[in-house]
Amino acid sequence: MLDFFFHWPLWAQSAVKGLAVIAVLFPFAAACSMAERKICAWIQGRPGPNRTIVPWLAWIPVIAPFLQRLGLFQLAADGGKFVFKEDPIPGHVNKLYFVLAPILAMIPALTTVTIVPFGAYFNQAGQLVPLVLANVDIGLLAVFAISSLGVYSVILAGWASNSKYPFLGSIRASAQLISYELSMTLSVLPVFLWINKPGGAGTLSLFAAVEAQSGQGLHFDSLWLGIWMPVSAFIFLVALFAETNRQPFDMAESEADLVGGFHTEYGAFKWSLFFVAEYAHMIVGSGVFTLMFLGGWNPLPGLPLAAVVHGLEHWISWASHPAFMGVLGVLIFLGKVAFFIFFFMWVRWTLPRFRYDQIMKLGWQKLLPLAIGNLIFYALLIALIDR
Amino acid sequence: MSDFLFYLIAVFTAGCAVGVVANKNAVNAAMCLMLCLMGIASLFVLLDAYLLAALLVLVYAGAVVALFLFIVMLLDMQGGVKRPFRKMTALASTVALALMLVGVCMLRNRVSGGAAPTAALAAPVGTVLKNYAELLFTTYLLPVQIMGFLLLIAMLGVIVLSKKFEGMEDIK
Amino acid sequence: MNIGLNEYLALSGLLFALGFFGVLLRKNTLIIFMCLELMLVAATLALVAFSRFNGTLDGDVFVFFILTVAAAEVAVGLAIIVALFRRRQTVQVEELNALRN
Amino acid sequence: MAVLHVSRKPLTFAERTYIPQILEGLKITFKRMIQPAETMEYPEQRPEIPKNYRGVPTLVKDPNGREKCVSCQLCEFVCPPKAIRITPGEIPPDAPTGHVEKGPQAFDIDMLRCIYCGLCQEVCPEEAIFLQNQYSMVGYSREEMVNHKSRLYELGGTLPDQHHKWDKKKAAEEHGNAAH
Repeated sequence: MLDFFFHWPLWAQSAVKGLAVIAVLFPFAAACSMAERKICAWIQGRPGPNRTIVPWLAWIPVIAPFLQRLGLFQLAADGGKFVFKEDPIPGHVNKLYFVLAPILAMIPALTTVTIVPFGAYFNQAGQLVPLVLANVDIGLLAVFAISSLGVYSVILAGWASNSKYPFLGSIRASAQLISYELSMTLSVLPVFLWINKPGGAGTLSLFAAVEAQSGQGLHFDSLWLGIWMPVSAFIFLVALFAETNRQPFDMAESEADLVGGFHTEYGAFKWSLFFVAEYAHMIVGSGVFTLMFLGGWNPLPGLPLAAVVHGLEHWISWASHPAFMGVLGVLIFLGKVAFFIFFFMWVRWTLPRFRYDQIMKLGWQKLLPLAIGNLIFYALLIALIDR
Repeated sequence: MSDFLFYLIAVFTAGCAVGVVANKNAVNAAMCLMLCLMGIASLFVLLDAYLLAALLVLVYAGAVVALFLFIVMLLDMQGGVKRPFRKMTALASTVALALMLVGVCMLRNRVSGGAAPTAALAAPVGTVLKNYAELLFTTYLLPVQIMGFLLLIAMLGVIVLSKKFEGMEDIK
Repeated sequence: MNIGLNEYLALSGLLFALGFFGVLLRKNTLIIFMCLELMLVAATLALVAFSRFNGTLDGDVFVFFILTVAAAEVAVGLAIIVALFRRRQTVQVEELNALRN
Repeated sequence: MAVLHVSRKPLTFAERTYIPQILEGLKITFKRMIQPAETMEYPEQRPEIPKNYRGVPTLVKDPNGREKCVSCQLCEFVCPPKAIRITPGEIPPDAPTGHVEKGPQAFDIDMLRCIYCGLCQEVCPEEAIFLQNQYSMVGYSREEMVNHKSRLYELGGTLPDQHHKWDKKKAAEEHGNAAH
């Protein structure tokens, strides 16, 4: 079906993939910003954006008012605003790094997507093949490595702004990023200990993590890792909030005490790049969490996608067609990711911000020992099970 | 393709290394170091050592250079008198550089003596993660343990160093 | 595929030489430290290349150790530099000459 | 005065993990989320204005269509932000209200200065100025935001009182107080 694509030269394939990432992730991030507005409005008892309409669309009788009430065009209005606003560069900033920082923010956000698988299908030989742009063996490590580069945009943006509050914000944010990376890495170790238990694959790929949760029926191998390792999932989730600079941990912004954090001096398109990068991080983070702890594209614990497809084959003959299965898997996966994005926003509009000392205390004195204890516990447990 | 990539990345990496050495501004130097490390990580990928490439980026680019940037920005040592290089220092370091470059040229033009034929590569062993694990936990178990101790000691050392001690006289 | 061990070794040597040059020439402690890191990384490149072209893993494993040592070294070294800066308000090597006379 | 030291209530372990509190908060916001919105869709739906609302100050006429203001300038005097500017003028003797000595030639209220305090309404001896229930004043320029006399009467309309003060006054003038 897609054979012609694989006959293209390598650079063309790469270019298409890169464009696809941008073409998918930017609208996703925009949709997230839309969802954020709507959800915060609902939580605060407001209807949210419901006025924007494109003039020539307003003539369509029923659909246009409906779309208008949904507020879908607010996306376009926001995006247009960011593009067409005046893009100021304040005096006394370090121009090179000031311009470079938002671009640097986009790089890890867009690159990590390539490593996250988002669906699977059976090929002709009956093997399960992941839908992923780059199926690398070191998957999760690569995600961590690339996303650890995100700290540069924060540091450089704060420093290049040549202003006190952005600098303080960037110092805080980057210290926070580095601190929570530790707990995050430690929290996923039990997962890969379990996947790579003797006889296991010997891999760090996220596809393998999903496969480890794809057992059928109610037994040990089919449990989702979020159920089997709740503490890991919890630590990972908290660290994810901290890494994406989301609400209870948004030291980067903390507008009450730091004006606007590291992007105080930014405006227009450059600011929107930071904004999109934050949402892209959120999407990728939710995706990784779903893959590792919530069974990826498997609809229910003990009911993997493959079983669903085989079951459907009794009624629908084309159920195991790669296209149908791929779309089904992607939809299930996206559904879970969407729930997590909703969860991120739900938490954001519920909780107040932690104080900085509380954040550091939580990261180093609570989460880190908890993660280490969790690792030791599961190492012993897995050793016991395997005997 | 691979050759072209190697030369491209090699030139990029060497250029960034020159940037580290020659830059006046320490922030620029740190950023050059970061780019240089990315270049080396991509060379690791060319050498099929994916795990090491990821680790290099994670440890070096993600943490070490970020720490450097942190310190550079915090200390903010733009001030201070800029003294010119002493003649002897400049001369000595240039001579050292020249000597080493001669060594590099000799390496480059060395007649490859059978041991490592350029065309026929050995099977890439660095791609399988299991191989690393087996080696680390059998042959190199003792070094791994020592590394653990080293890290612990370094951590304690840093904690002690960064604490302020009251009543200590300034060394003049 | 004309790139062999020699090319990688030459590049590694070049990077090492540049780092060494920087260590000798520069006076800013932080930049000297960065150049040291550059030399370490150049060494890892040589190790990985050896490992790859000889079909063994020992070089790769050594890179692990180098990375660990480098991380520890940077932590301690930067702590020392910060402590020095607190005490002397400078990071220039020629002003840090307390033991001269 | 004695200082009372109140010690902080010690937190339980569960409270120190933040988790029960966070879950409680999430529950509350979720409940709030599925309830209908409480806001008003403003331009279509309008809030109900209470009777004693202090909106835009306006000038009113009596049921016979005469202007009530006699340009005594008390409102101009009392206005705290000095938003009112009155130019007093004579009324020609042959006009229907000719027996009144004065009427305003110009009456400007600068709505950019007005603070809706209602003192002008309080002070007016003729009950000619009222703060009415209009609350949205918009304009593209500063000049537009100054309400002139005609606009003030347009906003104010007629006050349906049955005093007919000027008719009585005219009758008294013509027939003396005997009429009463």
